[in-house]
This record gives sequence, C-alpha cells and structure tokens, in this order.
Amino acid sequence: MDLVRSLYYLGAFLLIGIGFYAVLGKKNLIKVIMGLSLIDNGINLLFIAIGYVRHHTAPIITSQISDTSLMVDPVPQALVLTAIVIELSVLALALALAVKVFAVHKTLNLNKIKGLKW
Amino acid sequence: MGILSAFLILIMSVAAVFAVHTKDLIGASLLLGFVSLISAILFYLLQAPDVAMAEASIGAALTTAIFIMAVKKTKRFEDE
Amino acid sequence: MVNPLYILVSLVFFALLILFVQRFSKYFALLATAFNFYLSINILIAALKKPLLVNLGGWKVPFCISLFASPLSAALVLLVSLVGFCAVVFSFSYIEEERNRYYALLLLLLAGSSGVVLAADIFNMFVFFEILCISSYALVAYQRKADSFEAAFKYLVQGSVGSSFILIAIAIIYGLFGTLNLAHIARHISFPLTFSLKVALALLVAGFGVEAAIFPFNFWLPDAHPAAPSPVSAVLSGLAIKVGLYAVLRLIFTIFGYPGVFLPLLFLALFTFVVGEFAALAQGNLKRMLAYSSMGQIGLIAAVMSFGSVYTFTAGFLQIFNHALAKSVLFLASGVFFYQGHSLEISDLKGAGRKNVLVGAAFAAGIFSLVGLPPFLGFFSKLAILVSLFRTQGTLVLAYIFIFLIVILTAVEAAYFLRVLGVLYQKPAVFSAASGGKKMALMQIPVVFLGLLLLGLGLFPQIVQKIAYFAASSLLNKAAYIKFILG
Amino acid sequence: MNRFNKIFAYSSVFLISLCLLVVFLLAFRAIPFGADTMDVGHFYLEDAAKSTGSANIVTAVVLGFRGFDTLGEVMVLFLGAVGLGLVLSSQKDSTHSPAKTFPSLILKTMADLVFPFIVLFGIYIFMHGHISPGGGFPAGAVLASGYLLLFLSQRGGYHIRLAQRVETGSGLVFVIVGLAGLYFSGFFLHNFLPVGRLGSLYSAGIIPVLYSLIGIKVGAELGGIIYRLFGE
Repeated sequence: MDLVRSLYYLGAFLLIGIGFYAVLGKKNLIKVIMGLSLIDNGINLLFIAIGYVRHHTAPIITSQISDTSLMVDPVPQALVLTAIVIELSVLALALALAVKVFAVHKTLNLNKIKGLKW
Repeated sequence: MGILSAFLILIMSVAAVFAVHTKDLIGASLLLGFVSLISAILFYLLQAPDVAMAEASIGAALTTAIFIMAVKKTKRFEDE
Repeated sequence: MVNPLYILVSLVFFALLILFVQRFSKYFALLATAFNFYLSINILIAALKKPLLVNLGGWKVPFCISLFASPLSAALVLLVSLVGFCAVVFSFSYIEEERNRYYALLLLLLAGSSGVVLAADIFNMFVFFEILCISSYALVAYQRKADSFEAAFKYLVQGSVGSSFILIAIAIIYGLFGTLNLAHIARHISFPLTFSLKVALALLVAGFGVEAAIFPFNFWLPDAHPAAPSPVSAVLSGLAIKVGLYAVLRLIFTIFGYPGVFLPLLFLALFTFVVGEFAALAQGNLKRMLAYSSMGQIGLIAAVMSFGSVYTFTAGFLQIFNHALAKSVLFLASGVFFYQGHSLEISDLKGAGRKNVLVGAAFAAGIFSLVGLPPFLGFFSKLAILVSLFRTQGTLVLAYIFIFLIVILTAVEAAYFLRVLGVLYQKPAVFSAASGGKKMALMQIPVVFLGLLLLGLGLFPQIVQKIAYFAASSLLNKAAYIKFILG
Repeated sequence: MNRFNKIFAYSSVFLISLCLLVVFLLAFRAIPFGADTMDVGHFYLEDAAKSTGSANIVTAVVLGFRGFDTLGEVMVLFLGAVGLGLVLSSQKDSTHSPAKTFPSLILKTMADLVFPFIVLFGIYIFMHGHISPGGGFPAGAVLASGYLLLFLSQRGGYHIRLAQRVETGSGLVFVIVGLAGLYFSGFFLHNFLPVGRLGSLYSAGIIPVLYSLIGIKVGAELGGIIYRLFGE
C-alpha cells in the first residue's frame, strides 16, 4: 500500500490508536478522558480526509471562486462540525463526573476506586 | 503540501504520545490543545476552513481550558 | 396530525420549556408524554396500514433527512411513550430534588429513544443515539452519591468508545458510497460483503451493542441501572437497551440485508443470556438482580432474533413487549419499596408484599410474566420463542442447544424470582412501611396499570401478536424498505 | 510477579490498539484518499447556492439540508450543560478548592480592554456564517472565551439564571422557526424566508437567523459550563 497517499488516514488512525491505548491502559481518570478526546480528534481528521478531493477548493463561493464542480465534499465537514460539539459536551460531563469522583475518594487512580474497576 | 502535511502529522502523533505518557496533567492538557491546533491546520490544508475554525476555537481553546479547570479541581500529578 | 415529527419536536420543546420557565416541570413533562402517548397510538394505527415517511426541510429523499415510521418503529415508539408516561407519573412524588433538570433529561432520554427508532439516516440516528446516551449518563448520576458517580463514569467511558466505533463505521460507509440515507446505503450493499463493509458492520454492532448490553460491551449495566432512580432504571432497562438492539437489528437485517442466521451476534447473545441469568441468581440487592436479569433477557431476545426468520422475529418482538412492560413494573415496584423502607437488600424486604397489596400483586404479575406463566403476556412470548425455534430450518443443532438453554435458564430465572416473591410474602414482616398517603397512591397508579396491562395483553394476545408479526416482516423486507423510501 | 502482570497488561493493550489500527487501515484501502467519492455531495454543491442562497455550502448543508441534525446537536450540547449542572450541583461534600489567586493588574486591564472586542468578533462570526467560514458554533466558543477572560480576571458576576433563560429561549425560538417552516410550506425547518442575493449579508433566508440563535445559545451554554466548573 502506498503510504504517502494515505498519510492522513495513517495520522488519523494513529491518533485513534493512541487514544484507545490511553482509554484501556491508563489508570488515571483524566487520562482516560484525554484518550477519548484523542479518539474523537482522530475521527474528525478521518472524516475530513475522506471528503478531500485533490486540487479542489473549499466549498465556499466567493467572487473569485464560483465553480462548484471543483469543490471538496461539504458533507463530511458538516458532520465533523456536529461531531466536535458532541465531543465537547461528552467531555464536559465526563470531567464533571471525574471531579466529583475525586471529591469523594481523593484519588483519580482507577485501581483505588472500587466501583470503577473494569 | 505533501512534506508539510507529513511533518505536521508526525509532530501531532509525537505530541499525542507525550500527552498520554506524561505524568503532569496540566502539561498533558496543553499538549492535547497542541494536537487540536495542529489538526486545525490540517483541516485548513484539506480545504475545510469551517471545521478548522471550529476545531481551533472549541477543540484547542475551550477544551484545553476545561481540562485545566478540572485538573485544578483535582490533582495535578498522576500517581502510581 | 399523524406525523412522527411531532413526537420528537414536542419532547425537545417541552424539555427546553421546563428549563426556560423553571417551574411546573412535572406538569409540562406529563403534558408532553401524554400528548406523545396519544400521538404514538395514532401513528401505530396509521403505520400498520401504510408506513409513514416524513421528509424534513423540503428536499427530495436521499438529500434530506427523513423520518420513517415502519410498523416496527411505530410499535417501539408506542412502547417508549407508554413506559415514559408511566415513569413520569411515578416520578411525580418520587423525585423531590432538582426537578427541572430531572424532567428535562428524562424527556430528552425519551426523545433520543424515539429518534433512534424513527431515523432513516445513519448520521441522524447517531445524533439521537448520542442524545439517548448523554441523557442516560446524566440521569445515572442523578442521585449524586459516590457509587452513582462511579457508575455514570464507567457508563460514559464505555458508551463514548462505542460512539466512536459508530462514527468510524459511518466514515467507512460514507467513504464507500458517498451517502448517509439508510435506504440509499442499503441499495449499494450486496452479498458477499467486502472487507471494508465487514469491518463497518462489526463496528456498528459493537457500537450500538454497548447500549444494547450485549456481551463484551456490557460491564456498565449492572452498576448503572441500579444506581439510577427507579423510574429511570425502568426506562433504561425497559427501553434504552431495546433501542440499542433495534439499531443493531435494523442495520444487520434491513440495511445490510443479512440472509439467515447472524452467527456472531448469536454467540455473543447466548453468552450474555447465560452470564446474565446466573449472575442474577447470586445477587442480594433487588435492583442489581433485576439489572442482571435484564442482561439475560436482552441476550435471549438478541439470540432469538439473530436466527433471522419471520417467526423468530415475531417471537422476539413479543418478548421485547413483555420484557419492557414487566421490567418497568418490577423496577417501579422496587422504587415503591425503596421509598417506604429505604433499603433494597432482599433480606430487608420481608413482608413488603403484605404491606402493599396492590404493588405486591403487580410485582408478582411482573415476575410471572417474565418467567412465562399463563395467563400473562410472557407465557405467549416464551411459547412463541420455543415454537419459532422448532420451526427454523437449517441450523437445527444450534436451535436445539438454544432450546435446551432456554429451558434450563427459565428454571434459574424462576428460582431467583420466586425466592424474592417468597421473601416479599414471608410471615414475620420485618419491613416497616411509613404510610405515604396521597403520595403513595400516585406511585401505585402506574405500577398497577402496567401490571394490569400485562394481564390484559396475556388474556388477549392477538393484538400484540399481530403488531409483532407486522413489525417482524417490515424488519426483514429490505427490498420494500428501499422501495418505500427511495420510491 | 506484580511487575510481570503490569508489563503483560500494558503490552496486551498496546497490541489491541495496534490490531485496531491495522484493521482500520486495511478497511480504508477501499477508499482512495483525494479521489472524488461523492454521491449526494455533488447535488449539494450544485444546488445549495440556488436553493438556500448561502454562499458557504457547508453552512447550507449544516442548516439547510441537514438542519434536523443541527437541532439534535444543539440538544446534545444542552444536555451536556444540564447534565454538568446536575452533577456539580451538590455542594454538600467538601470539594477540594484550589488556592485563591488574585489576578494581576495587567490581566484586569487587558480583560476590560479586550472583552468588548471578543464579543464583537463572536457576533461578527455568527452573522457571517452563511458567506464566510465560521458560523454559530465557533462564534459561541469565542463568546465563551470572552467570559473565560472575565472569570480569570474576576470581573463582575455571571448571571447564571439569565444565561439559562437566554440559552433555553434561543433553543425554543429555533424549534419555533422550524415549526414555522412546517406551517408556511409543509416542511419542518423549511427555508420560508426569501433567499436574497448570493453573498450579501441579508440573504439565505432563515440560515443567518438560525446561526445567530445557535451562536447565542452556544455562547450562553459554554459560559455556563465554564462558570460551573470554576465553581464559586
């Protein structure tokens, strides 16, 4: 497989893989949430890479650029706008829960919190 | 564009690895913001200025701020 | 007025209104769910004649987002609004703090469930799935004790990993076909599947499987369901896991059009069934036991349905109805016991059934229906499952093993449920009930209503059987699905 | 023994992540990078400017063709804010509060100077969402970063109740605009206002209205999230 052409895919999957590693392997609650954030980042990059078309322009009509047949796919961009916002709200809720768990147990270590072992 | 994007992707992955590896959670939040910032640049290179703006303002700025606030309310260093 | 859109819009509208006005929250919630209940009956009646398709925004079909109410979706929407209505009535006196936020979240939980069921666009389905998930994370944490925060966190992490699986699958599908409309995707897919599509299908099953609590993705369930307040547990156990299962089945059998038995799901579901039922046997806490029993039941339903014939689907839907109603009764009744006795350890509940005659009777009805005794609805669904398995062609060995498992595990189920029932009616009553008066009456209404419904549907099962048959055939007919939506 | 277990756990997690990475890469061999794989995308590119009047086609997709998704997305953010408020509302336990630090004079003065510009910039972004990149969500984030600056410099209070009214009120107006489309032309979220001249500020019918609502709502919501996480 020619690696150069799928460099963006590779980058996206690297982020997703690192994120999975953090979610599964890390013992700190906030690190786990950071892993989730990295996974979402990778997915956003993946979507945009799918929508990209070589030598096409951004899907915005201006006075200079008005040829809509030479624009990249707008749909993945719209999806990513949605996904970014969803990610933010999940993240905020997760951090609030982590803060509360810390307030009870005075630790962020998963192994020391009985209800959180998985 | 090829070399530039390869360089950016490399830096982004390294930053992500360090963000997961480091014991300092504030540092990790900042590195995470850096990853978001680079992916915003990548979005711009991939002809997605809308998403780049959203990622830069939401992913890089606000998420980092929220992470840092949460870390401030808990504990800065990851223990064994 | 028969428009599935109003269901979603009214729920969203009232959820916003509750936090805008900041008072009358329970009346708004009651209004919204009552309206929905009325509307969903009408939608079901209309959908049984002809499925409903609503295009939003005024564009043609593959370009707009559309809502599609097949008999299956309409039946599930009715179930959602029925259980939702009962949960809201129950919450009237059960929920005392943070009412505004609680009702707004509950309404959005119902909106998310109805949305996933009605969506005809894969990304729209994902968005509603996220609404469902995030509202349930927040509601699991509602009691704000240490264990509810922990359960919610666990649920959130596993749920978001599942959501990211779904997003990757959507990326694969969009990259291959350049479209998001489910019928349009279905038209592109043919067998044998390519490697990319296999990965996409696996990711979708895994992602929605987290909410459906199918085996390796269900570690959150036994903590999350008991941690939530009882009406929320009823909704989560009765509806939310079924919505996840609906998404899995819709994608496997309608969109991908999988012919015959879907073996991976069958094995995972059988495992879930066995683990859930045996784990329930070992529990000392009533709600934890009910949660494990839900896990077992969802395994049973998913296993039956993965055989992929009309008969097994009909049987599976009967069991979905039975389990949704019966589990809601059981969770709501355990809420009553908790309200009176402040404990859910089974040993503390001695004689509780004698103190509350009506609730105890409804609880018994729920148990009998789940175990499958006549004259309750559960009898017909278990019977239908066994008959449908005898009628499957081809993979006979699996069907016979499955029948054997059902017989054994029904005995296990009977053992742990009847033990609880025995405790509830034990003679020297330990359970001390503070007389609740008017509040108690309000809590008893939905419990008794659902119990009576189980009995009534058991006496006249033809209605549900007919709906289940229509739902089953609409799930399996890929060609009709594509033709109806794309024209 | 313990050490061995730990190494085993980490390496198995590493292997699982690696396997996922490889499987995904293989699955994506069927999707060539940089090639035109659009199907409905072509229709949007051709039709968007004509039928929605929005020069930014991403905006046309977000608020026109897939407007219902955006309503759902707004509700997701709303849920995040409500859920966070619910989780953080119990102040009974002793939360570990960080040492109070007082902001420096420089920060205070700069915050006073910069805040109006940030707000103005946010408003500019959501007003121009249909002709230039940006739109309601980044605009809301910009507005919220303005509040963040105010919190950091401990200037003034944040009227949380008012913010909640603004947030839910703009959400309600969003739904009502959608229902108005249903009433006037039979489709939910239909663009029932005149489309106008492509590329001018007053164009694209309901799209700028919706984006302004989203900008205000997201700004108030994110401000509320920051306020609650800061915790007075």
